[in-house]
Amino acid sequence: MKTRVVGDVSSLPDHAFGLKSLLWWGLLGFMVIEAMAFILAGGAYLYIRGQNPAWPFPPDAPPALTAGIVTTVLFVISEVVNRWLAKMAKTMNEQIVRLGVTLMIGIGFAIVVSRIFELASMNTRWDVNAYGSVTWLLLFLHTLHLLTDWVDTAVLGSWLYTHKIEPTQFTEVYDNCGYWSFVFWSWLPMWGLIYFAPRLM
Amino acid sequence: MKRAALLMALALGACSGMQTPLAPAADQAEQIRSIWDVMLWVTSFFYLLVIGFLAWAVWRRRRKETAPPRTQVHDQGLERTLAIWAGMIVAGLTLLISWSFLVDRSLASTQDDQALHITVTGAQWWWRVEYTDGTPDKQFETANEIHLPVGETARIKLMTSDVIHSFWVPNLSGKMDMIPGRENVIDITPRKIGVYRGQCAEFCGFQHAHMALTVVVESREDFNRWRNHQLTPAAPPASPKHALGKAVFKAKACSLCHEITGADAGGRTAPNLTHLASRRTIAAGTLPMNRGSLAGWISDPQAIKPGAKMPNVPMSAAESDALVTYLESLK
Amino acid sequence: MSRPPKKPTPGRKKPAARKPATAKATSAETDEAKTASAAIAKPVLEPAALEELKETWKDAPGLWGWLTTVDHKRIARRYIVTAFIFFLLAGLAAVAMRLQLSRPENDLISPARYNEIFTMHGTTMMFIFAVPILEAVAIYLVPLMVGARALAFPRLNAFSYFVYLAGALLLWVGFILNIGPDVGWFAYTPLSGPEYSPGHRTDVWAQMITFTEIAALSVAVNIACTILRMRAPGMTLSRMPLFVWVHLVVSIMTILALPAVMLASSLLMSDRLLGTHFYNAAEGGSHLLYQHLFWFFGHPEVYIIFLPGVAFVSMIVPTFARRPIVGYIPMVLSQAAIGFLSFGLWVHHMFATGLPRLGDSFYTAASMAIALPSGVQIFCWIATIWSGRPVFRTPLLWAVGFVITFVIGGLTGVMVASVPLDLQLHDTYFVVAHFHYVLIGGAVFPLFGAFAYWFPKFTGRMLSERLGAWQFWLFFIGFNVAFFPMHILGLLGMPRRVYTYPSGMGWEPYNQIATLGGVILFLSISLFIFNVFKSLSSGAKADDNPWDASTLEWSTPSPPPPYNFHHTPVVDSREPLWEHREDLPVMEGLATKKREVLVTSASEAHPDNRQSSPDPSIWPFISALAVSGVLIGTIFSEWAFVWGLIPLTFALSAWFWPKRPRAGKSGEPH
Amino acid sequence: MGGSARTLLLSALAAASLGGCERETRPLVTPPETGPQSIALTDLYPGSPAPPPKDPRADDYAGNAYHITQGQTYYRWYNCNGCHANGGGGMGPPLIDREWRYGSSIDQIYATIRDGRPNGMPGFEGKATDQQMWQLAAYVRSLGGFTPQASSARREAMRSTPPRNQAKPQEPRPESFTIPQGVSR
Repeated sequence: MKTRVVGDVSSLPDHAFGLKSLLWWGLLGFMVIEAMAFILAGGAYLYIRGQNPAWPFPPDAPPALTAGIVTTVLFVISEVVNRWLAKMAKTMNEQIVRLGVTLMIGIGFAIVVSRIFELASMNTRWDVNAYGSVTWLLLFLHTLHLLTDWVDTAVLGSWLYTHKIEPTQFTEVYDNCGYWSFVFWSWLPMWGLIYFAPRLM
Repeated sequence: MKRAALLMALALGACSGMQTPLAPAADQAEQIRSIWDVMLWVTSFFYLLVIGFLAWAVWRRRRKETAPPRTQVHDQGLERTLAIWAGMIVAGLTLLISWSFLVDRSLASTQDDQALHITVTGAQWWWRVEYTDGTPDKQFETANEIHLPVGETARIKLMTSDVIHSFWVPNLSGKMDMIPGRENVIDITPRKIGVYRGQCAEFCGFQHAHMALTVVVESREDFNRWRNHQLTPAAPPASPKHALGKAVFKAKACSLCHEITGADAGGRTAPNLTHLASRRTIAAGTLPMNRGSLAGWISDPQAIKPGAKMPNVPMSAAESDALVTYLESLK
Repeated sequence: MSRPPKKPTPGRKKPAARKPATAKATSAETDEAKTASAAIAKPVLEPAALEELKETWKDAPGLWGWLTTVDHKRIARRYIVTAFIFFLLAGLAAVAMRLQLSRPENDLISPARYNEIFTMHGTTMMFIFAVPILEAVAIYLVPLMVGARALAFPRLNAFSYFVYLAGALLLWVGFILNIGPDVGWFAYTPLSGPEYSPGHRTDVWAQMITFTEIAALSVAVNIACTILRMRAPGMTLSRMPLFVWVHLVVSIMTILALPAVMLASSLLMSDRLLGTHFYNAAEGGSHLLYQHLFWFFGHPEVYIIFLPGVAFVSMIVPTFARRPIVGYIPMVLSQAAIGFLSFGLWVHHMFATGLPRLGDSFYTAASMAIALPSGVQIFCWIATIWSGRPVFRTPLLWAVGFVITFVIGGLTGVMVASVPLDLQLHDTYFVVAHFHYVLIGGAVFPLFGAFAYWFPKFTGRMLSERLGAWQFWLFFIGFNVAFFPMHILGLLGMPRRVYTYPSGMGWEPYNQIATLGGVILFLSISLFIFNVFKSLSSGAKADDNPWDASTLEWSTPSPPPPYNFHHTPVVDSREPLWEHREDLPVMEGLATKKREVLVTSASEAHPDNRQSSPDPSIWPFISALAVSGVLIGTIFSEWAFVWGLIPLTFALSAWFWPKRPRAGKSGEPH
Repeated sequence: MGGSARTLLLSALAAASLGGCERETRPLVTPPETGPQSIALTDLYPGSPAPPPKDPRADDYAGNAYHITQGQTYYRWYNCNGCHANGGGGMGPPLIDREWRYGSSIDQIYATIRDGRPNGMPGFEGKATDQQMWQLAAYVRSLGGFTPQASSARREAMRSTPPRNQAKPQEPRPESFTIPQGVSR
């Protein structure tokens, strides 16, 4: 089919941050999928809570609070650093971005360690009763996301240190910060359900 | 008109109208039947409209060859018709939704405290029926057959001992699932005397197809006679052959699972056989109650219901003959 | 980009003033407008640039090329062929069921084997045929219809095919090795739970769900991003073809609905393998939790299957009625309404479980409300035919067949939406008839229409009209002969999923008629296969636009080159090819030396930036292998999940490892 | 794909189906009952050259998931849990530890169920059918953790045992000849 040229796009930039980049929308899609998984898992938790008179089941005690609080505090710190790193990624300054990503990997490691203590302080097993099952479900789901994004940041960091950083890679750092924020914001409702639902509901 | 639809359905099918929602014999099925008529009429009306419009559109300006496309179109007339069409749909739906809600409310409101209380527990591929009214000595258990007095509401509590089944006797009422961990209830107020057949309606394993039950609706007197008879223990063996049959029943694996009150065989995990011969069918509605099917079922149940939990109990022909004679005597 | 000023080209009637596309003029556009008006229609097709473009977008030859390709057309074609093969297998399973049910107390198939066969039929049709094949057609057409060179995430698309293939093979190889599932396509607990479903049969089913859902979700994200961010300049939301609108709605529904079934099947697997108690009523779990989670996905799923059928019909009817669709806005609104409403009515699958009756009647109202948007759509199609000059080729035959069949299914759907009536009709053959009318009528009829319509574009050959008509009539008659009697069977009290039935119930004649219908359907589909192979070898050559249709995919040669468009088309109306019969406006400037795609804004489709599109890579295939290893290993030992993550992390890291664009080529535009 | 790939695929399929999963087959038709046989409890048989042959039915029942689940049903129906509880033992000896006084192979457990044992184990011969006793033996053996992969199933009940693929496979101690001390340990 014959065509008629009416314009030229070669003058457009070849990278873009946030809303204008494809990868950001792809990550948003996967974040919505995982958010649905968290919402449904939380829904299942509350549904099973509704099915049973006592919560947790009499012999089990609610999970110990300390490890959960440590994790949440570390998460808040990581989110602050994360937002700062996202701003720095836009300035495309190599040194600061490399430093920021290393900082995130460090805090991420601390969160993973405190998560291990959380796993030990659940006071219930997953195969004892439905309460134990759903509590471990929520913690397992979030731990899966935490580990995925921490390993992802580690791999990204290792790449940043061994290559000259192109603008596209800065957008990838920016998008990864977006995903870490999702892991942070999804932790708060899970933290509420796991630690405070047995005490308050 | 109801008569016509029923006859049309029955004429098309064979003689049996004993398992169809189109031949209601109880209040519940009757009310549901009224919704079916309304639905049939309203949906058929809309369908004829759609097909008429489609036929007209297809026939109106048919072309053999491809005409050049028109891009300037003004469909104000069509868009007004669309608005009318949407209005008709909303009207039709409002009618159907409100009618369905009214019937649903009346169905759910048939609380009747002096109803006949029955508990039906579904098991993998048969129904345990317990009449729980009155003092314990007035309570008894039977299997795969329910007797109901005509004109009185029966409140059936539905439970299951293994997987999900669904209690469904279409002539009497809609179906209700039997789910572990839940107690569902269904009310039936039979109006017409007769024998109706129900079937499990939720897939429950190998023999989901052969998990039927019979519901006998009879007059109050017949029902009382039947109930009092069910309360009596099994008849003592009348002849040496019956005695041999009873001995075989107790010696072999039968008494491990089945119960015959009065013959000190007390297995609780399988259907109660105290008044087996008084029922119309055996093996959950699979075979008619007669000597031939009893002998066939006992010799090899896996051939008739592959996967059923009843094993092939090895016994000689004489033992089997005596056992069948004894079971036939358990009227 | 403001619309280029229209030069009244001689010899063509001046197009009537259409709603002027008001576009914000930014500084970058004003100078382009100046250059455009000065630009004479210079010869656009420099052979050198074309050669270079073909070289950049070429795949490696042979098997290595097959494994590493990221061309959305190649992946879509193999998706369609694979899904169609499993459609034939599931069809054979259906014929086997019909033969077993043709006579009462038939012992052709044992109950255990029959339960496996009907589970394989249902599971394959829903998870391995319907959703994948409809998404595959979208994968092929969406980039072409929106004027893009490739999908947003080409490697994710390759990954999704291999994961889908692994899931389909897991199920069918399991069936051949006699580990096939036998608890129905929705596997209610406790029958599918650890106590009543021994062995790994249900684990194979549950893990297959995880495979196909990962694939479907990846495709959904891919299509949604392509539609939102890569439309041709000027293709505002109100100028998108209805096909693209539907697949935007379907992708969002898929993203919101599929996690529910992944959660339901994963919790079932953990109940069976790890000993958790999600569905163990004795330890606080609940069987209704499984049903809620499953049907929260289940009902959107059947609309995810039906809406692409709407998309096909919405493209076929205007082309053959020779005029644009009647009521574009009502059509878009009703698609969105169906998508939104489908999440609010899943409980109508659970009316018989004894939930509170007042809640049920809310779901009755919601279920019946769906009849309004679909009623509007039906009206718009018929009105388009009514006010057009219809030409009856095979695609339009299928569209008319769709309307006749689907409306019956829709109306029986309204019937079973009423709580009391559903208590009589639920889980009977009436419901079997309903969902076959809605799924075969709603998706398979339009799918065959789409095959006939886009086959020339996919393969460059025309399907034979005579064979097409024969196939349609055989399918239409066979379908109604097979499935209409099932309405009566349901009304005569025959429950669903029974491997046999007693004689004397009045069911024999209808079952025999249904079996006869099944055989006719079998003939029709073999005729279709014969038609396809005959056309592939000796069919008439198809030019770019055999049906003189109006959307962008018909502006590319048949079959389209790997890069789809040399220059990105500019759109200024809903029917680009009918507006610009011979001089399609395009914008040049995308690189030819490296793979590049144009990213435009979401609502007004202003060009934003150019992004490099990934080159062919083996890592999606290896990542799919790693995912399959993890998931299949988990069936046999839960430690496989822990140790399997290591190779998976390695594969994914290698996939996302940013690679230098080919040395010396980055930067220059041409 | 070329012809070679297709033949490769078919041979893989054939090999896999040969190794196929006996675990998953469901023999719904009951095998004919063979008469009582003497089953070797120990390898020491004074006076006869070799212990009696192994019962052919042992392999059909040992790792089959369907039989194990049927055995699980009969374990509750025939009140085995009255003495053995859910396998942990009570009045009767535990079934999930490593002590198998009368042998841990499936035919030895079948012999125990069929003939009964001193100190209170009733004999089910004639009461339960042969197939049921074999299925019970298969279930008891899976309780002992000998067939983790055979059936990942478990009973969905209060305080039910963990799924059998979680049961630690116990390596039974060699059948040391222990003189039974008193009623039960």
